[in-house]
Amino acid sequence: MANKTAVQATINGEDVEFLCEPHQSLLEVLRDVLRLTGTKEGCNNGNCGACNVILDGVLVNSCLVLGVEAQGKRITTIEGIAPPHGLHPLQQKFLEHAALQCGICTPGFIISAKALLDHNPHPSEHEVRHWLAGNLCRCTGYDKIVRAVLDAADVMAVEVSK
Amino acid sequence: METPVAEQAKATEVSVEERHYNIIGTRPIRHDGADKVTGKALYGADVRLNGMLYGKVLRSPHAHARILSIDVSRALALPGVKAVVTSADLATLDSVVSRVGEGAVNWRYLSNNILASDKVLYHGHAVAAVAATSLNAANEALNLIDVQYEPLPCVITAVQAMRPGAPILLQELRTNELGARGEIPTNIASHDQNMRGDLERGFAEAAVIVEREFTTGIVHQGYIEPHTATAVWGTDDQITIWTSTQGAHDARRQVAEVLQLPVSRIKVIPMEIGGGFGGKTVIYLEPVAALLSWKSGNRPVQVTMSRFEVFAGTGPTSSSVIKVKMGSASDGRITAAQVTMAYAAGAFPGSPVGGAMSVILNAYRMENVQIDGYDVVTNTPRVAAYRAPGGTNAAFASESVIDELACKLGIDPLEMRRINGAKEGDRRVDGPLIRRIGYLETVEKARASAHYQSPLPAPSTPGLKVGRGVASGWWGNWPGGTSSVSVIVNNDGTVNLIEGSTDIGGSRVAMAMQLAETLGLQAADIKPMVVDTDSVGYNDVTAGSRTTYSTGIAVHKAGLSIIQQMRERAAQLWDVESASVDYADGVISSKDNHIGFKELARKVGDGDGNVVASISISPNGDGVALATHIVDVEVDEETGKVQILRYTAVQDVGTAIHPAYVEGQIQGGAAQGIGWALNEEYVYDQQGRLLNGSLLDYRIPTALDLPMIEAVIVEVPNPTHPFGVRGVGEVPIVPPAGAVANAIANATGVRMTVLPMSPQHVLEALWTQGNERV
Amino acid sequence: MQAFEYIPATTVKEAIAILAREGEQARVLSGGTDLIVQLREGRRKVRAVIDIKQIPEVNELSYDPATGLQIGAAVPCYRIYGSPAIAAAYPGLIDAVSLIGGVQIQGRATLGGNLCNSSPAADSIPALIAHQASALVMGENGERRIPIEEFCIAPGRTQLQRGEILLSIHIPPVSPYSGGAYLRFIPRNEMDIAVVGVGAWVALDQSGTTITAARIALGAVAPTPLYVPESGAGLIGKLVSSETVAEAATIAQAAARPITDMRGSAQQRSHLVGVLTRRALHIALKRAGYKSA
Amino acid sequence: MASVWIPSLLRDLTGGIVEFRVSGDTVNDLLNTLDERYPGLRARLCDKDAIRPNIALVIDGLRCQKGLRERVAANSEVHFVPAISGGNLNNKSDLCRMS
Repeated sequence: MANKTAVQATINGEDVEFLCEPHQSLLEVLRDVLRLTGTKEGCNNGNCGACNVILDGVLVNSCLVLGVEAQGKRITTIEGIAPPHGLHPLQQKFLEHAALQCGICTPGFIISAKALLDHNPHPSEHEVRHWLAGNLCRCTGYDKIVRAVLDAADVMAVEVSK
Repeated sequence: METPVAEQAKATEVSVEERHYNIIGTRPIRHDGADKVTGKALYGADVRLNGMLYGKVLRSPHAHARILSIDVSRALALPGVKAVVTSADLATLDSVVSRVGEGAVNWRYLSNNILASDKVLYHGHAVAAVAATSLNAANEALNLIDVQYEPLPCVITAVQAMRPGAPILLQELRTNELGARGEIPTNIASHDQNMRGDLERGFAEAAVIVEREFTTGIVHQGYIEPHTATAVWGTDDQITIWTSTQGAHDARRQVAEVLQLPVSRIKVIPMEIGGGFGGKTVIYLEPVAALLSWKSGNRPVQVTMSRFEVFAGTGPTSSSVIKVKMGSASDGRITAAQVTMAYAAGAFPGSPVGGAMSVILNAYRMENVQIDGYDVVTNTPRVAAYRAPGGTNAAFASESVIDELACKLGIDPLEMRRINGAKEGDRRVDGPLIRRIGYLETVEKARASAHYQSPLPAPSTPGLKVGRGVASGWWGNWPGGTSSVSVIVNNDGTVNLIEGSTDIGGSRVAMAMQLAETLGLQAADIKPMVVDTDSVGYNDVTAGSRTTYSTGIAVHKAGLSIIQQMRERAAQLWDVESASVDYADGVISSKDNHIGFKELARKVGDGDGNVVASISISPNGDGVALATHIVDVEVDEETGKVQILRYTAVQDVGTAIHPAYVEGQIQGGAAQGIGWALNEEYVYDQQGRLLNGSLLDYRIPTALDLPMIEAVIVEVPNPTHPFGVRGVGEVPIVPPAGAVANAIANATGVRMTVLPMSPQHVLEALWTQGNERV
Repeated sequence: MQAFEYIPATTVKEAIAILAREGEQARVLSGGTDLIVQLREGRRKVRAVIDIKQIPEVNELSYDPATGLQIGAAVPCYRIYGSPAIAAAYPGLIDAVSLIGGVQIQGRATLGGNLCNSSPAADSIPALIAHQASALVMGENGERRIPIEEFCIAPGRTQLQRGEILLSIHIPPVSPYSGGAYLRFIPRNEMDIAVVGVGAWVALDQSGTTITAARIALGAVAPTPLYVPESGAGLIGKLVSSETVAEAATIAQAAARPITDMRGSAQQRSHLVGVLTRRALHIALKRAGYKSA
Repeated sequence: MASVWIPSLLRDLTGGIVEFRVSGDTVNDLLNTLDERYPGLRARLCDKDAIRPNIALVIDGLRCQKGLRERVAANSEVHFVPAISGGNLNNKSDLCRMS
């Protein structure tokens, strides 16, 4: 078995160093090495989005990234988007709109939605649906998720304009 | 003499007229919400224990084969491998059927499904499992297990399995006709029948008769969280299992039976569950993880399925073939209906054909009717429950035929349903009299909806065809089972609600709201928690749309007990007769005294004990749910692709406790039904190997495939529940396939008789029926 | 996942040396959206994975109206459609790169990887062929250019020789009155593998009514992405009309050699080739400036 | 007297009769009475002392859980309907043949 490599990365704003084997995915590293289990595994194949994280500002499936590729990268996971003592507007709106049922896909959706709003603060319903198409939810039929994201976008726009 | 049954029904009669609630009908934020949006909530696979080993399961590459030998020596020799198990580690169980959850389980078959013994019966059937210090080592070890197979011919569909001379899966199987056993080996596990009236006379009265045969593929629940189990077999022989299950007590009982241990030796700790839809009422990994822990010297072992294993190794729902012949008089009255339906159970008996036999026509008044249902074993995964098990395929068939009758008679499809729709006092096709239901109300609401009243939209591109379809659905729900709760009044005035009902989609808040309503408190004053099997009385699975109903009844009873105790405490405080103490909206009062719940709670407990209540109930009940859906589709006749343009789902929910989560259930059920209607199906090759076991090629709908789904709530309170609740979770998946098929017919003139109505199948239908369009 | 050695190469030379040494035992990693899945599922066995994302040359994305578009082998899709100039110049290419997987796949997936993975159903390849793109390949004995239509030789196998690496993909400058389009058919609206894909490119004369050049390429209807020269050739010199377009579609259909698999039947695919070729040509013609009467 | 509805597959035993008025306090009483008149009827519905798991007991439109012990009112209507899912009962004699 290959030797472990030391990797330095910035995860949710904190500099971390971890050891991982070349074949370990970033998802495995987050969940098993760093014990950040908020990032979920749904398919381990890039087809469901449950493991999505933001890597240097770009939305990726962490199951399709090697842990060793994280060297020198900035990574944002679901554990890293809420302000201290509070919730991110997306998290708040997911709660208010009942945009989750079982909740297993929710971290991936919130991360994807954050990446969307970071790059397009005023998405249309179609843009939201297109951007979230790589995130599968089996409980909600997406209706309340889409509404929560659109509502969060409005709230954040207001906060910005303040 | 009044019987308990009647009392039960009376005791909880709720009046039909509007009732005012303080909490019920509001939309508080769910108690477990913050943890779930911040990634803190712990699901089954999030368990991390010191020294934990990783388990993996070896699965059959064959659809049907005899196991000649299994050699695990090379796997055991691999560095890092700590244990290997096969069916040799399981006791051979008696072939006895017990009621489990909503259905029935043959313990021997359950055990053989968990680890195959003499034969593998489907591609993906578990054969052996290993535990190792790393996932890699575990996976490598699987390649070192040498299994010798003697491949056998396979049958994938019920039709193949029923053919004379078809390969037999289970040599001992005989057809069961309501207790009468057949003589010869067969794949037909059972035949059942519902019959009433005189078919011949009924069809003779008909002005129009439609007869069609429908076939549907295998579909999976598709929950996003793969099955997982973590177990520690303690050195004291106490077994602890962390898992995501729809019923911790049920899982404990199944593990106990499979391992032949008393339930007291097993503690199941339910983690948050990432979807179930019926599929997590059956155990697969739990006994395997426990045995691996035992054989590896009591180390914790976690076994988590890959997505392929979820598709190939766990229970989807039945493929089916359904023949429907229905006649109608010129006034639209259905005069006769004859149905023959065969449901594929997979490797072991137990398809939901029984449920299907009730769904298929129960929404309608039928005098002359015969339904024959067959449960057939096939070389595919043993089916598990899936949301209104058997209902979607059944309604696809019956709702298509009713729609075609309406078309032929020139009657509006909703009017056709109004003419024949069942109401209180009518008789179900399967016999019993119907109690209060809101079917006709859903039909009227659908008819009056903005959607139905609006004209069809113009095609997005010239040449595309648009159409509108409707369909209804009936589901009996499971108003029963056992529910247990404990309630503890904290001396800060908050209340702990301890329950055993798995919270899959927000039931904690629904339970808290029913207790808050009972006690006159706020939902936030209640702290609902789902606990392990040692910490609350027996509780049946969260399935059959039973939790808000049955556990809700238990919560209400516990609340009444708390109220009584608070009145007694107040009586002591004021030194008056407790009979003279009233309790209303969270205020306890007698003539000149009154005190709020919280204030009294603070005074309670110093020296005279806590206020607590524990309740366990097994209610006899009813809670039939009905829904009527409307869909607009756009069909590209050149590609066969169907786009959902607009969707409205009207449903009688009895009373909506938390409307947002009721809407969520309706929208989610409709979405799953749409996926089933359009693209979802297992694809097998000639050898019975599953080809599309991934979320790429098993196509569940994405956000881009669906419009907003308008959920219209109709509230006809259910008299057998203190707040009028009906189960809401299942029935929304029943109508979609029929509604979409009817919309396609409306758009193209072509009747679809196969699920899914994928582009390929729609194209083929357009090619074959193109010239005989109506 | 199987164990392997991870080598972050920093120069083309270094990558080539490893590829030459390891041969089939080494595989280049850029986006990883195919490779990592294949390694995990054991569909590919390798001893070394060479990450080329730190090599400057393969990260270059440059567009010059005079010389055309150069796409480094490690440039992810989102950078391509993220460039307004490129999006305006090559809408037919954008059709393809913006529908590979979902947004999170496009954050990693590269055209280079799509090409080297050599899937018959790869979305970008028919579009690249239609746009007359070529691959710049470097080996121990120097560079060579390979027309994209010749790059794939079998499912999962390409022209690349031992020790060769794909550096970049080049698309010629946009000629006036020309336009391209890529259409694929999938049962869902996203997150699917093409049942059929069609790339089309046309050039018109100055009047915008007569076709002077045309290229058609098909996906998922042969062991490799299929260039159908006769389909384009049939259009040259013809006045634009639905008849001429239909003829080209029929020729494309005749060239397709589809099979039946879990994603579609041969009959369905052959039918879809006709439909999509026609539709793709109409879009390409529109983009080329043809004004339908 | 309660009325007991005979499932269609058992009507061969009752000569086609669908509904019986039977007196008794429990489902068990009703079935025993019927079984005296139509021997074997009880065995078709019950496995030893319990209603077969693939049969749902419905009394006056209520799904009932106590099985044979369930009490009935004078005017009750008792039905045995197919349960959601089957599960197949093989009697023990199979085991000898199997093992």
